[in-house]
Amino acid sequence: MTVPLLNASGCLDALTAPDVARSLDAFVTKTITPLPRDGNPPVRIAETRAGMLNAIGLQGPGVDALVSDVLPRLAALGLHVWVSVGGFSARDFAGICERLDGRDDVEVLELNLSCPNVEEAPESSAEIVAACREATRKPLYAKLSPATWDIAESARAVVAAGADGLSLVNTIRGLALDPATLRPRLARALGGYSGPALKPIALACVWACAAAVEVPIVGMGGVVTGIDALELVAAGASVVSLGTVLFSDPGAPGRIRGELAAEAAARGFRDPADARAVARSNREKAL
Amino acid sequence: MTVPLLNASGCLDALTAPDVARSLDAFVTKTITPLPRDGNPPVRIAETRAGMLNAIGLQGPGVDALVSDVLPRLAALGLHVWVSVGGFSARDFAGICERLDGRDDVEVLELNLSCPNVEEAPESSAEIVAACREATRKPLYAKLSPATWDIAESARAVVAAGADGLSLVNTIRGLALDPATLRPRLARALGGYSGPALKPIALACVWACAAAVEVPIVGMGGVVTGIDALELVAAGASVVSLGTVLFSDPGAPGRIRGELAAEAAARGFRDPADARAVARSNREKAL
Amino acid sequence: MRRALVEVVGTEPVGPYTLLRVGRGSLSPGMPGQFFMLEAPGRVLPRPMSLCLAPAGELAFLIDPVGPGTRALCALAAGERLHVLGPLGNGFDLAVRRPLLVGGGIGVAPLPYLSRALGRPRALLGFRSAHHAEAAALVPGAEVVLEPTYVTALLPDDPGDVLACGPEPMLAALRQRVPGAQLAWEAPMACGYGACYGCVVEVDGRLQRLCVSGPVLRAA
Amino acid sequence: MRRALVEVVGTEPVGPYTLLRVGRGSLSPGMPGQFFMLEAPGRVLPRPMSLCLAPAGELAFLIDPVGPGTRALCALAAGERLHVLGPLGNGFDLAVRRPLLVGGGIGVAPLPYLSRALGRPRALLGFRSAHHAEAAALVPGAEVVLEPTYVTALLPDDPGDVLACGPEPMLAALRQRVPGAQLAWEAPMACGYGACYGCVVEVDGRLQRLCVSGPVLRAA
Ligand SMILES: Cc1cc2nc3c(=O)[nH]c(=O)nc-3n(C[C@H](O)[C@H](O)[C@H](O)COP(=O)(O)OP(=O)(O)OC[C@H]3O[C@@H](n4cnc5c(N)ncnc54)[C@H](O)[C@@H]3O)c2cc1C
Ligand SMILES: Cc1cc2nc3c(=O)[nH]c(=O)nc-3n(C[C@H](O)[C@H](O)[C@H](O)COP(=O)(O)OP(=O)(O)OC[C@H]3O[C@@H](n4cnc5c(N)ncnc54)[C@H](O)[C@@H]3O)c2cc1C
Ligand SMILES: Cc1cc2nc3c(=O)[nH]c(=O)nc-3n(C[C@H](O)[C@H](O)[C@H](O)COP(=O)(O)O)c2cc1C
Ligand SMILES: Cc1cc2nc3c(=O)[nH]c(=O)nc-3n(C[C@H](O)[C@H](O)[C@H](O)COP(=O)(O)O)c2cc1C
Ligand code: FES
Ligand code: FES
Repeated sequence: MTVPLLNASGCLDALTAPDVARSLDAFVTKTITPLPRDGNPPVRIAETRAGMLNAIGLQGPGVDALVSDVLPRLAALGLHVWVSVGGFSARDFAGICERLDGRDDVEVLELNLSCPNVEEAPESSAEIVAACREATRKPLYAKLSPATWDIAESARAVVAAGADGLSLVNTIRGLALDPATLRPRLARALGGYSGPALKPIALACVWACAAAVEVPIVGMGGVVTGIDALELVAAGASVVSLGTVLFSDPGAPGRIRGELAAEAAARGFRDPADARAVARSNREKAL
Repeated sequence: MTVPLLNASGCLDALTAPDVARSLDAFVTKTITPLPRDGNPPVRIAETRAGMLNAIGLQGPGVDALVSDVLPRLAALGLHVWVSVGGFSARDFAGICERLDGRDDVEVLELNLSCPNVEEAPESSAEIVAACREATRKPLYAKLSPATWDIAESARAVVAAGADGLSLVNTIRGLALDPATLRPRLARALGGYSGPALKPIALACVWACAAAVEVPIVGMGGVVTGIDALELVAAGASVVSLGTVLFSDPGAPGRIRGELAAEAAARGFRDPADARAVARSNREKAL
Repeated sequence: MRRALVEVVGTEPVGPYTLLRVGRGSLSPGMPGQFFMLEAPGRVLPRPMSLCLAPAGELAFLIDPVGPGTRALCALAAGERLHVLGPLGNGFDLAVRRPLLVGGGIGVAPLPYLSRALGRPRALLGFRSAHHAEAAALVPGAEVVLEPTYVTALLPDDPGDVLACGPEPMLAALRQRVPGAQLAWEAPMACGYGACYGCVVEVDGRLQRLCVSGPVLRAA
Repeated sequence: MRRALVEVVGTEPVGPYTLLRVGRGSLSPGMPGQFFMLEAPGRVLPRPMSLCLAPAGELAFLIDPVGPGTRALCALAAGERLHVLGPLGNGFDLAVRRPLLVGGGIGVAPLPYLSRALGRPRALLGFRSAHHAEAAALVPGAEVVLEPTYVTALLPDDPGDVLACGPEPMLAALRQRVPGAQLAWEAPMACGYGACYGCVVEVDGRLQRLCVSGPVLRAA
């Protein structure tokens, strides 16, 4: 038992960077939609003082090509595969889950209930999870947005609807203007804010959800070092995902795994995962 | 017509720093509650990489002492006064508004609908605004949280309920752990996240609300320089508030006013407020 | 309260601590026990530091590098510039008849300036190690104890007017033993001038801002 | 694709640009037109830079200080270290018979290395001012025009195999005039290796990642 490291969905393409994917404990696909999507027009990314914005808009080949083309190639790389599932209605989500239900080359389905860059499904997150629960017996992880007043409430609702785990957090909407022209730097103006600036928000969400539900939590948001990862574990995560950091350092999985082990040992843990016990005792003290 | 600068509620005490208060166009009180409050136990503040967390918990003298003691002293300083109103039910809010309705020494009531550090009122923001609207004819500004999936919807609701303006944004919940002990740095664990890291989130909220409603917006979140202030105006704000920056630089109002004028002029605006026109034309282009 | 952009004159190691000397600019050194907010390069918030010494035209701070802000301050080099705000808070009341200075660890920081203001009275200082105790050289005639002995062990039965700064357990012990002692406390501070309500401590059963009511408080 | 922590050998001003020379470490210089992601001190994301020159044991980049990342890179001093990832993307196809290099502004950056690889072919460079044109000295035998004249004005009727890098309007004009030209494009990039889908450009009517499909693309 230790802390598995994944990539955050949309932050790695195993087909262009197989070695990076293989350095992770499992590979999470970019969110897949029923049909192919071109995504948003460029400019799609902008850096901010302690983070970045993206408005990719779920560019991808659609589920047919995922199944016929991408999954076999991922399997050939020997990867454990999580598929991130997206859509614009509960039916969209459930359809993809059903499609992937029987496949041995997919281990977990992560439901992206929180992409800030596309229109929202009309159904609630819990309704989408319930529809997917009907469609598949695979483990379902609900990926939630930090843009909510009470994330513990959302967590309880999706777990009650059948989610086996939570992925916390997706990006939060942000805007950056070009200081010279005062025009938005992204073509679509608003984008999702990720990176170090998100870390305190992500920690708070993990902390609040770990107190509310018993399911495993994949923590992510601004991890750059092993200490960041250890803090997510101490807040309640069982698994840690790397997003923005992969852009500046494709060697991050190996580096962070080493740092995580060393930092955990320096604090007297036999295993980094043992830091989760700190989470529980801290919560009791703080509440 | 230019861009007035205020302090963000809770980020300045005019009685301990009268010169700083006088360097602003109006002074906003710390959120006042019906009864005196001690607030949360210390430790209440912690710095993060690009921001800070606070869990003050609305420490204050209560509305009676505000009326009998604080307001006369603020008036004696010659300040234009906005009172930030808080509470734990619509009745709390409306009671304070009614109490202050007749007073000449209060210009605007800002309704703090979004403090992340205290329990929430059971009513919706719109219900609280509606109750306050009944209680006073003074201008009502609704202060909203960025922790919501669709802030434009909240903006429409509070404006429909009678808000004359919006204050955007309050802090968003965050957590910081001590890297050595992995224990929360704040006694209450979670706190409100403010400072430069909040700026892209604040800009996005101002942008989205300016497109949704016609009322004036007080923009705040991570302003450190005149360019930050100009960006908020270009996103749709008419007034800019200074929060965290006042802690490191009590001279910020004068400095930022000068920088704002210079940066606006460098971009060909006669007046910084003219940058609001950019907001409108940008939105049309991006939508 | 004034804020000025001042230049680093130099830094000197003092045991594990660093003495940071900056040009005084338009700032007044204030009273012993008052403090300044020092801009910490690369950090969002400034850091509170007691004035340690006031050489002609300078302000000097003794800094313990315990975290990112203090480490950034200790790493400053001569010629670099930083914003300094102060003097802030309430210092020691110097109208005392039989002053006895007591300090522990980095709590020695305000004592060199205080000692000079009071005519070099007796001073008892406790440190964790001989290396830390090098800071005692800044306080004229100081008597030093090292852990595991605590400075309170040296305290005479009739200690006179105690003026102290040090870690919380030391101040708590002094508060018990010496009613009327003037104790300089610490708390995390964001602003240092009453704006943030971050620095509250319990005084007379109520949470009060240490930067406004203190940092020097009377033991009741 | 490799990532290494390399040391700055030195920086040299070249007109308004800076030539940043770093130790090569374990990195291969790759093909002309390929690029590297350079860690920009204090920034969250690295910055894409074409290889400009490959002196023995070194990599050299010509950098235009247009924003915070490039300014931080230009401010590096000898002895400082930074992470460099690369070589990345698809460079120029060197199997050309009658090469003609065309560059505009900072688009000159990949041409010095390309010129050497192709045996110093004819090169046409356009710049905004004589100061900017100092960068032409890096390309052997380059012919230079200054604005308001555009470099496309010098283009012979039968230009041969054009290999070009420069501002978008220049590349767009070349794409029209010279089918088959090899054009090195730019786009904001977060990762440089296909991970973020940030750098898409329209190629053959579809949005493709420039860092994977380019940066050198054939004019259709
Ligand atoms: C009025 C006043 C005067 C001070 N004078 C001096 C001085 O002369 N020399 C000096 O070295 N230090 C002094 N301090 C303490 C100093 O301000 C803190 O050590 C500093 O702010 C820590 O910042 P950091 O970023 O280095 O560490 P952080 O990361 O902020 O903290 C590191 C560790 O120190 C603890 N800590 C942080 N701030 C404080 C604090 N204010 N009090 C107690 N523990 C804290 C944290 O909990 C943590 O364990 C003073 C504090 C106050 C309030
Ligand atoms: C493959 C490739 C190779 C490159 N090679 C070089 C090189 O050799 N030398 C060099 O100086 N620059 C080169 N660039 C451009 C360089 O990467 C950008 O100028 C740099 O990233 C800007 O960062 P900044 O923080 O300084 O400015 P930012 O604040 O990021 O941007 C400043 C201004 O430049 C614009 N901008 C930002 N990035 C780009 C971009 N990639 N393309 C066009 N405009 C941009 C912004 O819109 C803004 O107007 C290359 C870009 C690519 C994609
Ligand atoms: C460029 C980019 C693309 C992303 N695409 C997706 C996506 O397709 N699906 C998804 O669930 N999250 C997506 N995310 C969000 C990340 O998975 C992650 O939740 C977020 O970036 C926070 O982690 P970080 O701070 O480590 O980047 C994307 C993030 C970035 C930066
Ligand atoms: C220490 C502190 C106390 C605050 N107290 C209040 C408060 O009492 N009422 C309120 O509406 N907002 C309060 N806020 C939020 C600020 O008014 C402001 O919305 C937020 O800090 C964002 O602005 P900034 O990034 O410029 O600080 C507080 C913020 C801080 C940092
Ligand atoms: S430090 Fe801000 S009120 Fe004391
Ligand atoms: S720069 Fe990330 S995919 Fe091209």
